[in-house]
Amino acid sequence: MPEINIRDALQMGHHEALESDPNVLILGEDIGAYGGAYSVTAGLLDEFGPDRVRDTPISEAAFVGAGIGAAVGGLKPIVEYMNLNFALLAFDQMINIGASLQYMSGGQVSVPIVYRAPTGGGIQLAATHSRSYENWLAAVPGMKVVAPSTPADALGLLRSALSDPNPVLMVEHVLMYQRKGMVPDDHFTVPIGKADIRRPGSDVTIVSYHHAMITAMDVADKLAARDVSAEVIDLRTLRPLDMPMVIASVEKTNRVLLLEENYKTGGIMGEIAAQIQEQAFDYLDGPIARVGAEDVPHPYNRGLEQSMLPSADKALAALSAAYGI
Amino acid sequence: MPEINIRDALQMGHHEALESDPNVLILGEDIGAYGGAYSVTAGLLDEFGPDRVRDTPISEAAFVGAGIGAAVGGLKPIVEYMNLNFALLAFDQMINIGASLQYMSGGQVSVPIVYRAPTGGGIQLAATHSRSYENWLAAVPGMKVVAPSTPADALGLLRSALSDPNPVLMVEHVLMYQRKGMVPDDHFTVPIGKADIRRPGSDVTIVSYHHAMITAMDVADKLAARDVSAEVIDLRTLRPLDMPMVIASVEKTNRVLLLEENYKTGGIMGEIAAQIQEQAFDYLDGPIARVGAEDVPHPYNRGLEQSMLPSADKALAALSAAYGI
Amino acid sequence: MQAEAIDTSSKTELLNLYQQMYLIREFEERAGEMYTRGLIRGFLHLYSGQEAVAVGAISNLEDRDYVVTHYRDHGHALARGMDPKTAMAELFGKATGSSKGKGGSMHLFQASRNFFGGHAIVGGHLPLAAGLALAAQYKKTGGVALCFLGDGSVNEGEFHETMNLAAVWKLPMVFFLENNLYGMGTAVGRVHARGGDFDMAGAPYGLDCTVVDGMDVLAVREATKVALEKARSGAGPAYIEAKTFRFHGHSVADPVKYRTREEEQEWRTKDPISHLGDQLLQLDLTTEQELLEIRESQDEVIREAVKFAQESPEPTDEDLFTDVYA
Amino acid sequence: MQAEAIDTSSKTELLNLYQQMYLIREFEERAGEMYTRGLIRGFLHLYSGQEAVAVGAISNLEDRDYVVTHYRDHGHALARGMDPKTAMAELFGKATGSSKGKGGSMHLFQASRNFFGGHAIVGGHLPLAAGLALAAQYKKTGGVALCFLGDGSVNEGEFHETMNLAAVWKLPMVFFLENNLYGMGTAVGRVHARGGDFDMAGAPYGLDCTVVDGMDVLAVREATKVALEKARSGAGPAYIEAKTFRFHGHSVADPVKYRTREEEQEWRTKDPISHLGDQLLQLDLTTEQELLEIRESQDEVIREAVKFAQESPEPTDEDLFTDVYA
Ligand SMILES: Cc1ncc(C[n+]2csc(CCOP(=O)(O)OP(=O)(O)O)c2C)c(N)n1
Ligand SMILES: Cc1ncc(C[n+]2csc(CCOP(=O)(O)OP(=O)(O)O)c2C)c(N)n1
Ligand SMILES: [Mg+2]
Ligand SMILES: [Mg+2]
Repeated sequence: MPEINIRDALQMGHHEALESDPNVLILGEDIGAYGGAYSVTAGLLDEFGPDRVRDTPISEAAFVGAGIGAAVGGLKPIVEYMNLNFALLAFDQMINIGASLQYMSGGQVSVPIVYRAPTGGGIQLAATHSRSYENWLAAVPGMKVVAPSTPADALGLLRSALSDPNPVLMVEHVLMYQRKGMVPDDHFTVPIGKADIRRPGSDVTIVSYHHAMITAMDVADKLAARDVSAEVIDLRTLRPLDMPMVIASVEKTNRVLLLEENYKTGGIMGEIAAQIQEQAFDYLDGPIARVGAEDVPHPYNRGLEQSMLPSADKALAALSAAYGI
Repeated sequence: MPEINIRDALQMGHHEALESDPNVLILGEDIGAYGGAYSVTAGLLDEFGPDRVRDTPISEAAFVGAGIGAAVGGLKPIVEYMNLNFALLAFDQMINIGASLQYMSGGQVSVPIVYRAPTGGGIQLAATHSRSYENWLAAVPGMKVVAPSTPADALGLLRSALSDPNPVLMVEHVLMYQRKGMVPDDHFTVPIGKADIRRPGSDVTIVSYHHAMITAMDVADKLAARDVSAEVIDLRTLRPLDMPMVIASVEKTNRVLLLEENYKTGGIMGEIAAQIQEQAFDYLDGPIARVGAEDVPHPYNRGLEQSMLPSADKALAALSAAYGI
Repeated sequence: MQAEAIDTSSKTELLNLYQQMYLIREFEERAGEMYTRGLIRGFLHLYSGQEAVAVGAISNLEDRDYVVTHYRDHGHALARGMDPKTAMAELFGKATGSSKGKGGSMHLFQASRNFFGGHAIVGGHLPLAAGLALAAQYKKTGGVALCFLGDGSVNEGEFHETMNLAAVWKLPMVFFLENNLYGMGTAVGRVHARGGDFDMAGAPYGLDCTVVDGMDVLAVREATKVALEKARSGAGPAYIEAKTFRFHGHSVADPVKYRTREEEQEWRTKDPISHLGDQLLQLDLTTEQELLEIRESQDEVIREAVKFAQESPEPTDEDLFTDVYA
Repeated sequence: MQAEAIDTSSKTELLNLYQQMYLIREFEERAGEMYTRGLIRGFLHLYSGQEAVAVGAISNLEDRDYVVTHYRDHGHALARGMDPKTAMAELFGKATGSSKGKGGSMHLFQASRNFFGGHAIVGGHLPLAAGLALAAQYKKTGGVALCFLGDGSVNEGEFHETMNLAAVWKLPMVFFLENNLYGMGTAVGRVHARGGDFDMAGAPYGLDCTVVDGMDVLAVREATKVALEKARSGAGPAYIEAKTFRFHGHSVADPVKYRTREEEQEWRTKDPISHLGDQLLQLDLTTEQELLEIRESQDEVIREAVKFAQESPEPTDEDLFTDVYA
């Protein structure tokens, strides 16, 4: 397969799912006639018809909950949010029903649903449209959360999500859809719960995911120019976390930089920092460096928004403060 | 004043607010005729009438949003959730409107609202009614979050919340309403953002808040019996965090136990652990010990629920694993 | 329903309705007792008084149909065929309970009977029911989702969103509103725009409201039958409101200060169980003796259920971590 | 409204409506241009075509009244008296913008004019408007909250919840539905239970719907006047639907593949600005020359607004951390 972008990989994953499993259907706002806010579902309505590719009213609680019900009833729904920020309106559905039925029913009722949601800042949509919430949903027992940063991971994780009997949320960064990469030809999958070493290294471990991976790789390049060898880990899955891979790397490098787009305060990297120091305290040469978004609502202005988001400069400053590198 | 309990302290705070400020009104489900699910507002309808003590339809988004609008319009609303778990239905209102107007309007629009919500596990209400979400809301810029564990703090923080020009959420643990304590006679307040040392000590710092404070004090007692002197800090405010007080203590004791009722994974203590190791890395004798709820939906069965919640035994085990004490 | 209008062709069926209602009543009353004895905890919402609704409505269902309801769910679970032992054991939080003690009173489930809860967030279960209806429609099973809701649910956004979605997609679904005149301590008229007249609640979705006497099991059965036929035929969702009354407080802990003893007494005179009994006697379809035997047999069933629940083992600590994921 | 029915007593007022609509149109068209030139970013939702709604409705308001709307908010902001300079500067993200560049196109605010947004979550602003109405009612200011919403908002739960709350509390509030026939790429009839007939949407709350031609500024003005009077009198909320059309795509980035060019052309013939101009000419209240002068004066206003926005300074990094808390 030639290089394709993440949007294409996801579109392909949807197409193949609709084709191979008659119980797969897609629900969401403007996913049909409009082709999806980010074109992931473009063309699918024409090919598979309105029973399987369903435009929904703007009513997140209802269509997300209906997706959950459809899953309980034996279908395999993919529910697309137009933006993860709108998922707030269906948190009750996702948490108290989707993620809880299995437990509350004592194992009788599974919810094999896939939620997908564009998310992230950087395109000046301001406070209501730009926040990251995947860290919250990754804190909910019963949920799985994946966050691919390459086309292959997007496709491979989507396949795994589709064959998972549990609710899986895939978050897709709005700035990543055009991102290209090689995708294997065979029917590969990427397991949920496995991180990936994107770049091996020995001096410092950089842990990141999603769009922040671009910054992470940039930081690694800049460090390399200073003869510092960074190992870059792409988490890919936020629940369950692949802590063994992170810990193994930290035990080797003794230094850590955690990089995310969630607010720094209360982001997922605080949790990972806590786990690293719990599990590898004696291996640490200094405090774990951590960079996230500044703790303010996303501003509309481009310069302000860029200053608010994590950056390679901030990451390098954090590393230098922590380890003098 | 004689010893009173937290419910009474809160009731008093509401009463005094209604009496002294004609712009104060209370909104919520069954707060009037029924007197409130946990009786905090009992008697207020009779005394202040239905204009000021307003029973709302069961529609969290509407009445929370209306509270926000009333605040914008110059009133000082107190909005009671019957349970913090129902706040999920109004997260969009709290986050995208309540906490964001100030910023999105460039400083033109303040939202001086107080939200209050009973929360917490331990009374066998199972998965849909028992979760802690204050950690999430404490991760939202524009919000303030307080969590008193004594009657004096409940009253003092409520007063501060009422005079704060920003949205303030007060979470009240369902198991704490009957908890008694001394309350000063004068018109004291407890500042938002200040933690409190409940018990001074020198060997280990225990950081907690809310109902987990009871466990924290219990742990301190048990440690004292072994000649280990624990300093116990009650955070009281979750946003903004009083990290200076925590760090000062850690620099003295060199050991830390963090104790909360949120899920351990993704709780607020992960963030605090990350900040402690950032700010006081060289002072730590070993990994920060952390105890939260187990990562499962709250089970109904009493024994299971107790096993799921944090406990003194778990805390002691975590301390012993981290520091051999 | 007037006695004359009753179809007497199946005496067994009619007695069966009586038996089921009585079973539920006895289950609830004994559960209430167990709560005051501390053997059941958390919140316990009793269905006593409303039996005609669950029994009348669910008696029409086929196996392929779905039932979804809110936290006042024991009646629906039992009417749908849940074993009282399993149900009672769940209330006791025992390992033998329908959810192994993990769900409790508010979260009963029996997947094998297409009974999908038991949901404790007001209004939150409506979309789930729509999704089950969607599954039935999509797979062409001919099944219908029967969704019970309280008057309080009507004011939540999901009511509106789900009615709209169900109407747009013509889902095979019946919205069954149990209007028991109070949402917790709040009389419906105080928090509903039309003073608690819910008949227009379906108007924006083109749904007429069939209002039925919720104390009359045969009337409920008849109305639900029509609604189910509509939904099953592909004509889209139907909407029924039953006026009913809960004899006890909102939950067992509720001192019920917000309504008068007179109002309660008046509704007690409409007791759905004795009402049906009287009708059957009037029609000479049964005898006092036969009814007594039915009641005694059900008393025994519940006694056994309580005994089963009491004697069943608690879940163990290992159970804490199972069933989080499939 | 037929020309004959027009109250011609105030020529100035009528010309003022023309001027305001034209100002908005010119603002929008130039903003669209600036977007394609990359000077405005994020999402930009133009109001062109719908001017009669904001202008007609808001022209009735008093200072003490509140306005709340969704993200297609430039028209409402300008009609409420926001300086086009401040508005344009906000779209450019400049420090001189109404929100200092922090809110952007979707989040315009002007507290001094009781204009409280500009909200980008569909349906999310309705409770806020109800709360402002509550404040007005509570303080007895005599003010009314005029809340605009799109046809898409109707399907969200907040619509239902807020209508109910407003009706129960008899809030002085007007729900003004701008039905422009599409919610993003979705024709209203495809996602609304009654095929996009919103007239029954207020029925559960006892609210009649006044349907008005949204391309006719005088009709809108008249209908809103009546609704405001009702709300102001203490009789509770009112509900108006205007049928209108957005001439451009949902946002500037939308290729508009979901509707036909014919439909667009047909609506263009109903352009609210030329419609009013024609009426005024027909009634001899103005001349082509006078209208041209008005348009040219407004062109100049917008040119200056663009210049002001372009020349204004960017916010500085310090501004990032201000205004999070009061
Ligand atoms: C979203 C939400 N808000 C509030 C509650 C608390 N609550 C539980 S039951 C109830 C009353 C519901 O009344 P109704 O729907 O009429 O049902 P009934 O109890 O009368 O059967 C309330 C307010 C809840 N469980 N969920
Ligand atoms: C809760 C929520 N869901 C989805 C969106 C994405 N979205 C923005 S505008 C829009 C269409 C709204 O249409 P309508 O209400 O008719 O307003 P119009 O754009 O036609 O003025 C959608 C789906 C959103 N902003 N908020
Ligand atoms: Mg009720
Ligand atoms: Mg529209």
